[in-house]
Amino acid sequence: MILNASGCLDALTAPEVARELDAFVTKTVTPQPRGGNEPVRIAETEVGMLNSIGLANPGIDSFRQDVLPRLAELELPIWVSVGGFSADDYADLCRHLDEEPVVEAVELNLSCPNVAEPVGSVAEIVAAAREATSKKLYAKLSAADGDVGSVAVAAAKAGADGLSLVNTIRGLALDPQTLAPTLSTATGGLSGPALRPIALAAVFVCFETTGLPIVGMGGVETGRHALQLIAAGASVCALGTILFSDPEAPGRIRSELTAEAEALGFENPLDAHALAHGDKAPAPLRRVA
Amino acid sequence: MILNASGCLDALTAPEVARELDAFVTKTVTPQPRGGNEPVRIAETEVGMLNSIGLANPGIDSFRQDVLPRLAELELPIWVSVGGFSADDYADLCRHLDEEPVVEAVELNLSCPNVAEPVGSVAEIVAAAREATSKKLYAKLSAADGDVGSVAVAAAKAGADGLSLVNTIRGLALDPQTLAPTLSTATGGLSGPALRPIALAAVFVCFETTGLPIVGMGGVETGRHALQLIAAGASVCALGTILFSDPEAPGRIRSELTAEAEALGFENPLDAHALAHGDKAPAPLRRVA
Amino acid sequence: MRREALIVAGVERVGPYSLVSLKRGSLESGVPGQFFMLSPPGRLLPRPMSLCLATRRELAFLIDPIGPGTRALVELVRGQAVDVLGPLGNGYRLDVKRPLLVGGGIGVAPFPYLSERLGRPPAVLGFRTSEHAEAAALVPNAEVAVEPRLVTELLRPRHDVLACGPEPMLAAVARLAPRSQLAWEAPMACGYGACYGCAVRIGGELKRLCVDGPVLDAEAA
Amino acid sequence: MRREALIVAGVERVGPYSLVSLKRGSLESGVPGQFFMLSPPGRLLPRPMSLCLATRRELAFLIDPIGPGTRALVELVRGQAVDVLGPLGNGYRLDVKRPLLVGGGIGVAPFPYLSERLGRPPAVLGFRTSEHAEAAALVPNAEVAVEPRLVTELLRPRHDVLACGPEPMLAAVARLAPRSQLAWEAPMACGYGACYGCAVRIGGELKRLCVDGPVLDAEAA
Ligand SMILES: Cc1cc2nc3c(=O)[nH]c(=O)nc-3n(C[C@H](O)[C@H](O)[C@H](O)COP(=O)(O)OP(=O)(O)OC[C@H]3O[C@@H](n4cnc5c(N)ncnc54)[C@H](O)[C@@H]3O)c2cc1C
Ligand SMILES: Cc1cc2nc3c(=O)[nH]c(=O)nc-3n(C[C@H](O)[C@H](O)[C@H](O)COP(=O)(O)OP(=O)(O)OC[C@H]3O[C@@H](n4cnc5c(N)ncnc54)[C@H](O)[C@@H]3O)c2cc1C
Ligand SMILES: Cc1cc2nc3c(=O)[nH]c(=O)nc-3n(C[C@H](O)[C@H](O)[C@H](O)COP(=O)(O)O)c2cc1C
Ligand SMILES: Cc1cc2nc3c(=O)[nH]c(=O)nc-3n(C[C@H](O)[C@H](O)[C@H](O)COP(=O)(O)O)c2cc1C
Ligand code: FES
Ligand code: FES
Repeated sequence: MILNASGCLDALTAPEVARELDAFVTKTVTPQPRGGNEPVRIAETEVGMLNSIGLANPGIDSFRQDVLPRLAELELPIWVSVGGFSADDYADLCRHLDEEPVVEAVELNLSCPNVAEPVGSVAEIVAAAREATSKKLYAKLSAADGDVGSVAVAAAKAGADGLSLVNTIRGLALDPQTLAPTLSTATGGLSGPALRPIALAAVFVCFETTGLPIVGMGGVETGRHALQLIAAGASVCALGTILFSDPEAPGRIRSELTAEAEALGFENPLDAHALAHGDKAPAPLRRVA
Repeated sequence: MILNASGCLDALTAPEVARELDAFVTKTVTPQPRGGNEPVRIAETEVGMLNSIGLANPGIDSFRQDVLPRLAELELPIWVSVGGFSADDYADLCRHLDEEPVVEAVELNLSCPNVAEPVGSVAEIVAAAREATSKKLYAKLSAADGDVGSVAVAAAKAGADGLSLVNTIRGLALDPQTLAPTLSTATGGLSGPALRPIALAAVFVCFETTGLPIVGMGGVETGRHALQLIAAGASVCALGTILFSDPEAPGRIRSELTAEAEALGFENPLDAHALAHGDKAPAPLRRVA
Repeated sequence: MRREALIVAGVERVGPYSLVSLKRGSLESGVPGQFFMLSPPGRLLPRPMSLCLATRRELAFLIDPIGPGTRALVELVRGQAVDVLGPLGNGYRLDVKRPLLVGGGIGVAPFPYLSERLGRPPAVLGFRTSEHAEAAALVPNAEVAVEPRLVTELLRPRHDVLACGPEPMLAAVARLAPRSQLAWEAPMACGYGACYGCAVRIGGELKRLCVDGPVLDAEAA
Repeated sequence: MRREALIVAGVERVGPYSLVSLKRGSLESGVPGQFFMLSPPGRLLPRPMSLCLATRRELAFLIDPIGPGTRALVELVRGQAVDVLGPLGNGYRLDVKRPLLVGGGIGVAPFPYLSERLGRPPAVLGFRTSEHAEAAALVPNAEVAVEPRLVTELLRPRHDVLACGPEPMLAAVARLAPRSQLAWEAPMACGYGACYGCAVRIGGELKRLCVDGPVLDAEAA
């Protein structure tokens, strides 16, 4: 299964790209509208890109009123990513979305690179969200959140149905001439190739500690990268930065994934699921559905 | 000033490389001898390398008896990296080293990628080490330790004289054929190019929060990379992974650094120190010496 | 929005710029002022480029090598393939009565194609040096100002201005000719509305230049 | 330990392997069984390679393209430069009376140079296929076994064995000829003792193969 990574596709400006996905994940929606950070918001480095979009979004009310109905027309499963600044924010957002039949799952963005979330508050937020909705709940974590395996356990215990791994890690780029930060916010979130081994490790470790279904992402550019995430424990892959240079990536990576899996003797890519764990079964907090 | 990164050079097998440095940093020494992890211990990825050496070292007693005297013959300032599993371990190690006049500084390795250290324990360890020695104390942190800016503040408040940033981040590589982990320990520490923007951000943020002297490292391969770390707030640069492919890197990067700085109009590379912060002075917990 | 690997037909120096011609494949040329995302070899992100010239067989881009991406593009050689996505964004409205093209520096890039489509209207072009001014040869009926002279000194009254150039120039043009159409720039990661990286203030709000621009009415910006 | 950018003089196919010849520059050839770290273009880490042939003007390496690093090395072309560090580690002791070279697969790589230095002693070489066995032509006085026949079947009594090959072969040789010298392999990041990546168990302890090996007495390993 292939999704987009939150914040890396607008299904309304590029419906033909969204239609190649198994589900569309929205950019993170917050309680209030946000214009986002001042430009410059993006920078390219030698190993990935930086962004400091700052969760630009219309806010939950206008999202429900204007955006969601138009997304519904695409007839794709919709996952809504939500973000806030307190457990109450998340609970509110989830209550809103619980009323929207078109929403298939809610992804809790617990890892905006500019707000580090200690384990305690991850548990609290997930629990509050769990109270507020019966939709599938995915907790999105960053590999920079300390010991991600333990944070994942906290999310699982608080009622998350799955994990989305990984969000960006804080990075910095300086102008080669002035040595001033390129981004208006100085630091931003690093995505793309640099995240690849980090994402693989996070998926591996969190699958080991929780056994939850995992949406794996971070630097996926080819079917081989996707297959490796699946082997590490992901059951779904999400595409982020690659969509910027290759909007045809969903279809391409889907067929590469099948071909790679077949070349290694698997009928289906998911037959390679968790293969990297060998015989070591993950602690069976919950098993993959 | 150019150092090696801990664990990335043995001055006894390569004294000619060590002599190009302004100070030699030892591999992390622990209370007891450690053979280290089983092979395979290293893997190359597209964006960096992974290692799971496992702190192989002879232990503090044999280090003092056999290694330190031979290092002393190099007539280089010696920084000793120490690691343990409790604040007491660190205090013990520091007490040992406090008796060694040849040791110029102690680097507290608080960030082995397999042991996440919560803020609380960083403060506790640094405080215990501070009690035990009057040597210069550098706290070495990882960008994966949660909010590194706050961890740095905790280290500063507990008495660290400086920071070493950054250690590796946990990563995973899978064999392309078997999809099994390449390293015997499955995950390992990611170093090299992928760390570059992450290290820059950590240096930038920790300089902002503490104003402490910083040894910057992470993917430095050229004088330009070194200059960027200096602009972000480092006063010293350390070379890790680059030493494996280019043992002549210390001399090369030193001259590139001077040339780069001159091309931008600085007489001395350190004239670019903290330039990326513009007029925003760091919170003056302590100022750079 | 189509994407295709196009073959480099040739690269020609034009002063400090390079004109990179690509075999057209099946891509549309779009409206002048629209842009394409070109993927420089070895770089993570594609770079936005205005279409400079369109013939039946080729699409050509005038590129100023100012950084790693543009340098990689001007170092392309005949026969190499380069991924191209487009046309993207909103181009110039062509329903104008007395067009005047006003350009500065690499901002002249969209003008050869625009001029062709508008029947070769007059153009006034500003450049930093006479070397840069060599690019004026690509634009018919052009009058040239080289610094310290400014292109705004050549503006003519009662014309429909279509402008492209550096921000200070566009700001000056907007003041002098409030009904002009201006083509803006912003760093872009995707070019098709996916990343929200290209935000600029339009009418006080941060909007995506790639979908709401890059050509905007002077009054809107 | 010296490092130099050497120029590729030529690359020649030898069955599935390639013999990569480099202009020698000012590097020493060292003792047979010592190795060099070669930096494949585009890869982060250098790769250890035994010296295969040394002439006054060239150093040559026999390379099996099994992964990204070795593939990049065999794709080098004449005139390209490649960074080379060495010679490194401990080679074979040459003070042997009745030498017999025992090699398997790409393990024959150090033998042409070793054979030269020992006055062309007899060699027994094992290969997976007759294609691979083409490499035997580089080793004088060689007898060849192709699978399913094993090179250990060709071992001769009362010889001083100098061996190089895959681990199972070395283990078998160590059992049959306990006083032999064996050249081992391990993944290496640096080749000069800096990384502790090349650890192998030697006499029960984890030691760095690059400084304590790669050639070890069978009894030590
Ligand atoms: C719609 C559109 C059309 C364009 N058409 C052309 C064209 O036809 N020909 C052409 O040469 N260029 C054009 N550009 C600009 C071009 O896209 C940038 O110069 C290029 O992306 C820079 O990439 P780089 O890697 O070479 O340099 P970078 O390293 O990205 O930038 C080098 C320097 O230029 C600055 N810079 C980068 N991008 C921009 C920008 N968009 N605006 C202002 N400053 C910037 C950076 O801050 C930095 O200081 C266009 C831009 C847009 C948005
Ligand atoms: C001292 C020494 C001398 C050597 N001399 C030669 C030589 O003359 N010619 C030659 O072709 N090769 C030689 N090798 C082996 C060569 O260094 C490796 O094949 C190479 O590093 C693999 O790099 P890669 O990127 O191509 O493949 P990788 O992707 O690194 O490896 C591909 C596959 O081979 C396995 N592998 C990698 N390295 C080794 C190893 N050292 N031992 C066993 N399996 C390994 C990996 O696990 C993987 O399955 C030598 C190794 C050593 C330590
Ligand atoms: C421009 C940009 C915007 C993003 N916005 C969001 C967001 O709104 N919410 C979120 O959870 N993640 C966001 N992310 C993170 C991605 O969803 C993804 O976790 C990350 O980019 C790693 O995947 P990649 O390496 O494939 O890009 C954003 C990433 C980028 C590059
Ligand atoms: C092989 C290897 C061994 C390392 N051993 C140690 C160690 O013993 N102690 C320590 O603090 N850091 C250790 N590190 C981390 C480095 O000191 C450094 O923080 C990191 O590699 C980032 O720098 P680089 O990208 O330049 O390699 C090791 C790194 C590598 C690659
Ligand atoms: S460039 Fe990505 S949204 Fe405009
Ligand atoms: S290869 Fe680095 S220590 Fe041996």
